[in-house]
Amino acid sequence: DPAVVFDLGGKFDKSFNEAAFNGAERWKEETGGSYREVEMQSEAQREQALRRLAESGSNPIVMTGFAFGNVLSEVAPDYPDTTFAIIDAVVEEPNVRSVVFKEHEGSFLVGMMAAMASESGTVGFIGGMDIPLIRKFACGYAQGVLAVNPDATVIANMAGTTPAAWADPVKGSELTQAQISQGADVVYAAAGATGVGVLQTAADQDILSIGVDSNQNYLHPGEVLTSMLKRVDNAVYEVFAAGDAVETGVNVMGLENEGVGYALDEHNADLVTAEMQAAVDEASAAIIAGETEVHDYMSDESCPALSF
Amino acid sequence: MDVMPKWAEVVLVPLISLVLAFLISALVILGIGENPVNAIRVMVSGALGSAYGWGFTLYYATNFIFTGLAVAVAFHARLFNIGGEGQALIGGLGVAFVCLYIPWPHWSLALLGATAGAAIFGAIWAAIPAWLQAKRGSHIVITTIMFNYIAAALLSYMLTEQIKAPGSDPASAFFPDATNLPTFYDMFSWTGLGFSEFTPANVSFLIALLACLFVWVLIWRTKLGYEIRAFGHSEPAAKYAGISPTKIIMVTMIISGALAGMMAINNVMGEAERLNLNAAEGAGFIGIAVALMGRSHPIGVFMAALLFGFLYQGGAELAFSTSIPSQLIIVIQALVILFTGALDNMVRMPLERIFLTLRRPPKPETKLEAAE
Amino acid sequence: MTDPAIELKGISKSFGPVQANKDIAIRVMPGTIHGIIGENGAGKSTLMSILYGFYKADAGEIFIRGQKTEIPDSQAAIAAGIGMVFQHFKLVENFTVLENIVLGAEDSGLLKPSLGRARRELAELSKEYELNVEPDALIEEIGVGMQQRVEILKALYRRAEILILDEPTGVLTPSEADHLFRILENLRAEGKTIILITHKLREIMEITDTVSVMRRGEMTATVKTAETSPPELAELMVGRKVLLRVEKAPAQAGDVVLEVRNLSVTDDKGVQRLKGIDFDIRGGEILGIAGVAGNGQSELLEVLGGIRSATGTVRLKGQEIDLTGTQSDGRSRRARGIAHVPEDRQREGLIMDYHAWENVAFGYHHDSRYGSGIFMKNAAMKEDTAGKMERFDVRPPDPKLAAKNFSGGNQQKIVLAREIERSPELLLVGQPTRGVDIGAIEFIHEQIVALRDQGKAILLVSVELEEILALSDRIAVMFDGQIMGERLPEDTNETELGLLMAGVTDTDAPHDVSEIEANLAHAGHR
Amino acid sequence: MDFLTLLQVLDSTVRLATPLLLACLAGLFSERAGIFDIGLEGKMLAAAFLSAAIAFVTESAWIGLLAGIGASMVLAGIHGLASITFRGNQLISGVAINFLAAGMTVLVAQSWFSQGGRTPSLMSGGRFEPVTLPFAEALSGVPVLGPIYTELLSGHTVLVYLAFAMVPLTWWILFRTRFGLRLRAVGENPAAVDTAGVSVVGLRFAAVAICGVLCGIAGAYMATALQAGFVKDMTAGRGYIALAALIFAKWRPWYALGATLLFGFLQAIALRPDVIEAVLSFRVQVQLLDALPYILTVVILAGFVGKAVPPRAGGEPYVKER
Ligand SMILES: Nc1ncnc2c1ncn2[C@@H]1O[C@H](COP(=O)(O)OP(=O)(O)OP(=O)(O)O)[C@@H](O)[C@H]1O
Ligand SMILES: Nc1ncnc2c1ncn2[C@@H]1O[C@H](COP(=O)(O)OP(=O)(O)OP(=O)(O)O)[C@@H](O)[C@H]1O
Ligand SMILES: [Mg+2]
Ligand SMILES: [Mg+2]
Repeated sequence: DPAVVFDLGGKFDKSFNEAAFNGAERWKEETGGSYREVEMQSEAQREQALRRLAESGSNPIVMTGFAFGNVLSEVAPDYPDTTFAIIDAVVEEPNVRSVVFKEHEGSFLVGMMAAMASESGTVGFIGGMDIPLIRKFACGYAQGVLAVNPDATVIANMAGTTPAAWADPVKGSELTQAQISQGADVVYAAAGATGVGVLQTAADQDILSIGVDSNQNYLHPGEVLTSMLKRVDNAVYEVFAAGDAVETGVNVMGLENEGVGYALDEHNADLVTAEMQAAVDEASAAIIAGETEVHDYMSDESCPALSF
Repeated sequence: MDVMPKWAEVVLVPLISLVLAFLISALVILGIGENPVNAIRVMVSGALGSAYGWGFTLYYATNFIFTGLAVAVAFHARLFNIGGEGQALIGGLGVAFVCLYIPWPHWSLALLGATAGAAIFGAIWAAIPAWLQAKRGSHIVITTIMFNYIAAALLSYMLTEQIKAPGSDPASAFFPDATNLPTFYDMFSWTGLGFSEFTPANVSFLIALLACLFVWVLIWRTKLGYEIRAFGHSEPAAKYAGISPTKIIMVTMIISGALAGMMAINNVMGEAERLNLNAAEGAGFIGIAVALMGRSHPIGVFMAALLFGFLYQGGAELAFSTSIPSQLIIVIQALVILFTGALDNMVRMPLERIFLTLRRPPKPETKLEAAE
Repeated sequence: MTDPAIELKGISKSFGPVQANKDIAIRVMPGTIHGIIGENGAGKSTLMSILYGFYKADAGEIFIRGQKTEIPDSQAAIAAGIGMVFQHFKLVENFTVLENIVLGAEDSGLLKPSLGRARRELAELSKEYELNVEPDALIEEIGVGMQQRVEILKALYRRAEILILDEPTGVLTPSEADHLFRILENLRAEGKTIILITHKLREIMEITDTVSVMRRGEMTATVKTAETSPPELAELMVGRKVLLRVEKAPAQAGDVVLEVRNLSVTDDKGVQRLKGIDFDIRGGEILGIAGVAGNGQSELLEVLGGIRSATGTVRLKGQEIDLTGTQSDGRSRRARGIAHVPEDRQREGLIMDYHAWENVAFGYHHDSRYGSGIFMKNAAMKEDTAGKMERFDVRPPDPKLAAKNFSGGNQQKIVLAREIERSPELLLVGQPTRGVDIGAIEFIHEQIVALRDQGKAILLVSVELEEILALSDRIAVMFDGQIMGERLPEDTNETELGLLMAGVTDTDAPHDVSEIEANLAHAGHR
Repeated sequence: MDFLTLLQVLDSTVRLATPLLLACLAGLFSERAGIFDIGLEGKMLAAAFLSAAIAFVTESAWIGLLAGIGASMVLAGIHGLASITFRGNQLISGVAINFLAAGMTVLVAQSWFSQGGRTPSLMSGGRFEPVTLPFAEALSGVPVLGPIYTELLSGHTVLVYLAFAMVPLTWWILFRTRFGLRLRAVGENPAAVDTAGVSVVGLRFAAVAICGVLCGIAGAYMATALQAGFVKDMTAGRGYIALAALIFAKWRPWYALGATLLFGFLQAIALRPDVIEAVLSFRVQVQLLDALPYILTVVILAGFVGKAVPPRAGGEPYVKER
């Protein structure tokens, strides 16, 4: 049986881990198979969990989060017959599939939509913990905004610098209020449970918000402009579906293979104009074609569109 | 004078309390629709049933011994050090500096250096609130809480701006191999105890035991310990005896902070082998419970730390092999703390009555008669 | 024959393994003052606390005015017309007098009307019984004398007909004590019944009608005061003959040991507590300091004992003593040969949770005999304690017992053993026999005199004039941070000293109580 | 910092201070009666959860509020049982309650809603809506005072006004009523209360119950007014901050208002790096910004506030006989 290991946030974080969970569930529903799952409580359990699963015969084993990177590079060689898949990190071992996403590309698209939906010309970004990965989101977003409206202002805030920053929706709310008072009328939240507060306040204050990772449009129908999709669910689903035969090596999920994207459904159909959709799809095509280059913050830890 | 024999006080009361805590826990497990007997069995066999389980249980216990001793030492001076978490984080910083920037020839020397580094850094982090308490009268409970938050921010700054290794997460580089501590596997392979190569318990456990001994000697065998306890019992009396409150507050908190900081040799140096943001993982707070439950005595702290180590590892096993949410472990911890620490009189009072009636008839001795 | 105001039958009470009261019976007739005496720990306070509903008896019956009455709590006792003034006052320190009086006896949910009525009634009660109090003063800012009046008023405000006082005079000056007795006589004249616990036989003889003696939890005798004598009572109490006077030879004063010049102290609140004091003490001499509590005696002891810093000059055997710097703490004082028996043994002199053997080293724990290097030698401490306990007749002689489990007198003996046995050059003693029973008082006085006879200097501070007169070779009277005058014990009397203590120096002229009260009110915080 | 920015920061201050204020007053009642309570955090958390859960089920914020208060009271009852009836260690009991709430909320939420230890989002009926004070619209044009009234004072939920009204009410109860007199007395010297014929146990339980009610409101405010549902650990340490504010306030109601507003303000200003940079005219490291409220608390505490003397009988069980 396959197995999935969730990171400290837990499988119901409404975004990243939950997406992985959804992928696994989808696989289970469609195939009727069963899988094992483990949630992390502490750092020391990472290795423990991987080894336990490998020894008990689970295969393949998917883990969510870059924090597993170092542990996996130690564990993987000990279990050459087991295939591991890690999301958000690259581990160069023969039996590891590394899935990484081009979040900056997806963020670019929702940034464009934000700029088009904004009337004030000021849009906001609220990140969870201040780490390079989140800056990557912010940077792509800012590039998208500026691509549409070079005069636009992007206000970026991080909820904090410690893991607690992922779990304080009240802080998310207040940051949103602060951004609104600075003129923002669209905010993009990439902040775990803190983002729940962001979306809530945006809805309460009648401005638009943008969800992240999973499709969060349904949380406030008609008030969430879109969600930047990071198809962790697809990644997990694919690994599970491939079973023993899963391909190892680096698997980059970008626009071209629908690894990232934006969400369009009945909840935001009225918000996304045809014109908006057209512009975004065009940009998407250009990015896939390599005509438009979106800068990846993590490639050099710098951002041309936004200063942190 | 005591109503109950010592064994009843030391063994019976905690044991019955523990049983009560587990009974209520069983009800909770039933309440969420799971099988409590199975759950307890999984926890016990997973944490204590194999050398593998012990390898984790003792690893967690090591953390809690350090933070528990830290809180306990401060308690003897009636100082409530809630700052163990922050001191442990900063201790980790000390370990990281020592391991990263000094070329150590052998782990044993590195361990000495790292212990010193952790202790010094932790001590500094405790010394500031201590100084504020002694000189400015700032309540140590508030300042140590604040210093936990400040420590987290400082660590974040160090790990993102100063000693960050290339890569996505805010963490330091891995420490050089020469600083890697031997685990129980390395240490006890010749005994056939069968510790797994992959369990994190390591030589710092022995340091933790030494720390217990150190605290015991300090508190009950040295002049300083005598003064610390005297100050804790009565500040006016301490002044009368020529014991300087400033000195005691500072020294006690420095020792306390050093002990909390030393936790880092276990988790940072012994397990992760690098410094990351999660370095303390709440062990500082568990330390409060451990010290309170252990009645601030090193042996009690050791036992309580083992109990919490068991709960941590048993809980992990529970998460591996059942679908019980991991929060159940927090609930069990809460009930254990509640029953053994706060509701202990609920058990003690009836027991005392029983012992009193048991001993009345044969031996109607009173203090007054003993006075003759 | 009238029913007794109170009748207790077969009262027993245990605290865990300790039986504090054993099958006690007592009858108290209405309109009388009934004394209860007994050694420390005899069970007096426990018995009265049971009557007041503070403790619940294990067995026994209570009859009030002939009626069997259940007293499960203090509420019931109050309802039965009983009031009690505890040995350690039960007042809320940072409340006003008025608030303390209405606490628990308010008329309604709102405070204002209650306080208004209490203020009016207080004025009447004060007048009626000469119980002056300042309704709006905070308890922590008034003296013990007034605190005690507040406690009495609390009882009267609750319409108490039966008033219990537990060691009320332990902390009072003679004039305050006289005043209290006048009040008690007034109350008796009003028909109220009073139970008085005391260690002082003089008081029993002076004011009570009947007296009961307790020993080791049992009631050993009840006699008419008129038909007994102090020596008889003392013997009933202690179980042996007690010397009621201090026997001491004339002083053989030697060289000056302590020289104090222009000593001044200002406390944290900026109040000047000592205003330039000068005096000397010679070897082989006891200098007694008399004074109303709060007039600077405590500060004087603290300065000399190294607990408080001060300005001025103090020399011990000609060598100056550091009053402010790094050498100004208890440890350096002890190293110089100054021993200190503090006024409050439970708060300062002992660590109540420490075993006796740990307390015996308290303050001297750096001595080489108790430790080496950074370590303490517990075995040596225990051995030393066993010896000291034997020599000072500490009961029970168990070094492992915690200090809090000894009675007041025995606690004091532990402190004295620690401080005296080292033969200090100078012994500072504050309130050596406060709350201590007569058997122990006799012993403690003997020890102090014996030290004097070894040629050591002794500074004795006590609010008990009787004690000052009995022990001192010279007497200095303090008032408001100054020394009002020095007298020789054989040339003075309690009246003269009492006036000096109130700041009156023309002791021959007539003075009334209000003048004295006004004077005292101005001194320090009183 | 311009006027409107200031208003926004102050507005945020009010919202952030409200749960702190309620929890602080809760602690005030308990600690004034001599029962130390580091379990404020846990009680708030439990209340946040149950209020959100019940508000979701009933679609009534008010019923949710009652449920939240109930949850908090149950924990308060446990604290009372441990520290009053069984004379246990109050600190341990508080720690245990925090753990218990952290675990139970998620456990129950998970087995109830299966949404990963949170409650579903509340729709409008389940939430407390902002109240617009009378004439808010009309007065908004008045210079200075107008915006202060419309932006800052008006437009909060009823629980905010309740919290602020609790300050004078607490003062009045403590210092003007019989209950308050007895409550303060029992925290200073329980023996005095006992010998005055009043039940120490009863008073202390009453105080602990009031503490439960106020923590309940604080938790419900977070889950059903500020937010629209419960998220695991959503109180995020505010109970500890409230405790710090209580000590800071020296256990007095008006000071508690000042202290919590100050803490709220420090948190609010830390959310505005733009303002701080504008005022200081240089960039502040984010981590420093994060830690700013805590650093300033320490500085203020050390610099301006003298020794805080807790109620004298605080933290010690009342033991008559052993
Ligand atoms: N609250 C208590 N808990 C346990 N034991 C107590 C308590 N109070 C008194 N005792 C015990 O009961 C005995 C009687 O004490 P009690 O206070 O009645 O004596 P007393 O005659 O008032 O003494 P004293 O003259 O010193 O005031 C003491 O020896 C003590 O051991
Ligand atoms: N709560 C208690 N637990 C145990 N013993 C107690 C308790 N309260 C009092 N005692 C003991 O009861 C005896 C008498 O107590 P009490 O309070 O009357 O003090 P005391 O001996 O009169 O001292 P002092 O006169 O200095 O106050 C002492 O042995 C004291 O240690
Ligand atoms: Mg007594
Ligand atoms: Mg006494």
